[in-house]
Amino acid sequence: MERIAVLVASSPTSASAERAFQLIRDLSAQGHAVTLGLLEDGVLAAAGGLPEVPLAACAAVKVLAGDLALRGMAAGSLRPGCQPCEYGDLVDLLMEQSDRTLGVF
Amino acid sequence: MERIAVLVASSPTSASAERAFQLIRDLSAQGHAVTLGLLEDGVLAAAGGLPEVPLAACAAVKVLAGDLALRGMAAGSLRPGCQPCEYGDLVDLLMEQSDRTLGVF
Amino acid sequence: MDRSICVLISQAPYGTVHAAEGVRHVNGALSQGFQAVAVLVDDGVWVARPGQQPGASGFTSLSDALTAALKASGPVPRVAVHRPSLEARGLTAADLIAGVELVDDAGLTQIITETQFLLRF
Amino acid sequence: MDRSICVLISQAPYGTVHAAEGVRHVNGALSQGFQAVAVLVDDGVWVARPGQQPGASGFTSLSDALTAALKASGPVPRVAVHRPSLEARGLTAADLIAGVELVDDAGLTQIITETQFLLRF
Amino acid sequence: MTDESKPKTLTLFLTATPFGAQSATTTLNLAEAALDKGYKVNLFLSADAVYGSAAGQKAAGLPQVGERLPALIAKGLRVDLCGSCLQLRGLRGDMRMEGPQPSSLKNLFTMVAESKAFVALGR
Amino acid sequence: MTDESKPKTLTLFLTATPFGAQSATTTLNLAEAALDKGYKVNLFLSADAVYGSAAGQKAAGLPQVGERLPALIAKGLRVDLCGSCLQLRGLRGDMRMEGPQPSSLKNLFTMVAESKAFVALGR
Repeated sequence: MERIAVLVASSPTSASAERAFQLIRDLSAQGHAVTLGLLEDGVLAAAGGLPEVPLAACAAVKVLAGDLALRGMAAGSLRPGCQPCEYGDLVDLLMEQSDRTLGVF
Repeated sequence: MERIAVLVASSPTSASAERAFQLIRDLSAQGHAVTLGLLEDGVLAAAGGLPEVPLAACAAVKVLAGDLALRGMAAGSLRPGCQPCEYGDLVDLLMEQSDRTLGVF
Repeated sequence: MDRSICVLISQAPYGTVHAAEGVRHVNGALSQGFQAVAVLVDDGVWVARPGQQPGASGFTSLSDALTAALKASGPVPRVAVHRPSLEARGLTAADLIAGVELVDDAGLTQIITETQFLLRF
Repeated sequence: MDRSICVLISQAPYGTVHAAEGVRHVNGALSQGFQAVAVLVDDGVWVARPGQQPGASGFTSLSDALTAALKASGPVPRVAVHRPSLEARGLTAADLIAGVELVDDAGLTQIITETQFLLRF
Repeated sequence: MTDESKPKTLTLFLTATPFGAQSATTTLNLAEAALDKGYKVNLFLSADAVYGSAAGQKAAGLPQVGERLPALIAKGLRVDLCGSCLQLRGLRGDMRMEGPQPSSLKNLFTMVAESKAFVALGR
Repeated sequence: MTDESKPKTLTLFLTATPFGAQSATTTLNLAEAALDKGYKVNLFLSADAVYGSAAGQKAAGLPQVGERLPALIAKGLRVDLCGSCLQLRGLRGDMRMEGPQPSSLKNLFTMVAESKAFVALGR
């Protein structure tokens, strides 16, 4: 079983984000530990938007703080289970904390 | 009541095409005569794809023949009610046969 | 008939430049004597979320740009937000900048058929 | 472990260049000694529809390009089509070029976790 | 085409790059069909579409875009380029083909006001 | 960052234009963060992303892209440009900034093979 990072930059209403969320559910069901990184329009999934982030399938959900603020969302308004992060945290995720990176969706 | 041309170039699975199809239904319900022109990835709606073309809400559906052939679909495989057309037919639609043009979605 | 245009903004701000281009063209149309209606639909509704903070990113705040347009001393746009799109994203009118109006599907088609031209982003 | 890459093609051909770029990079990966799997998912399944006829448009037929890749004398790719995406578009295996395989959700994740890298288009 | 003495105007507004999407090609095909029918046709290239005015394009495996513009301009196509979009992208005059001219929102909306149909393409 | 002597490699693959989407900016931000942490970082600009190498960009109201590249290259960023993508678009050497080099699929897949993580950005 692997530690897998999945990056999503598309709006949660896009086919691309929906595909990524489905992949996360399937990877999680197979026993992988998936960390979701949300950036760009993808951060909308962490504070609203449909479909919602597949929280139950994620070991962690990291949300780029600058991209949240840019879109008028305070880090305090994140769904429970989502953590704000910086670019350096995403780099650590890809380079040190994951066996595999998928994306950007 | 107006004659309205709506052009759709996006895949029928896109938010853009769904929005255009909803607009067509609403405009038709208000008594407008809507002609739908499908081009680029939009032609996929005329031979398959979800959601389907809102045929009942359209006075006519014109589908760019070259864009159908490019995607491996014969003009003969069009859904009943859809007609193949050329660029010149779309120009006639916008310039002579419509009071208003909406698009390209 | 006065010249008029509906600028339809259907994409989320910042992820692509289209929403910013929409706001820019609303202002451009106004400055050229058009009546302008900005319609925010689908992911475009996020443009009217207040408090967008570009920080040092280099982006221009689109909520600030829309607010400035609405408060201008010269001609101002109408800004209509599509209520079904808003609700589908778990948002309400309270989540939007001041000065915008909500429209349903019928209101959307009414704006589109009352203006002369449509500019879609 | 042999070097391997999964090229995920998720957009319809021709409307954007991404599907064509996907096919080009499958061939590029093969020529550089990678095992390559092309996965067609969502609107990407339309890439495997046979008989694409560019005529005088200037486009390259992607069904022909995929078929040529599958019949090459050197290394050939695997081409997997996501069955749920196919069925959602009213298509079946009979609507696809020869030589492709169908995969379900589990098959898709298996390919992704069996290859070293993912290149998404 | 019309019983008025002045031809009707079609204005096309493109925001997409020449080779990233089919919409640039669609735009030129619509423009050509309209010119062939005797209409006045304006093309306004905005945002990333201004790259379509770069000199020296050599399409291979994809439809020609910039290479088609001179013939369309010879047929009467007016091509305007969003001026601020050019500056942003560094597309100086010596990097562009002859014909398309840097323009403005003022020109765009003047064209729109005179048009029978105004169509925006690109994604 | 690692107990091996050689730094791990991050390869970023971008297909979007510099100003049409946020992904170009995201790419540079990820590259900068990774360089600051001591990783080797490759950036391969493909398809419309090669426009990011145009000289003379002047960002206004949007984040800088080309204007940031020299400082990142000075920090160690390797920037490769898809060669056939440049030809298609007419982006000759004298229209581009110094630093990024025309490259090939061979170079791309060599970079990929040596990478700890390979990420594709753009839409």
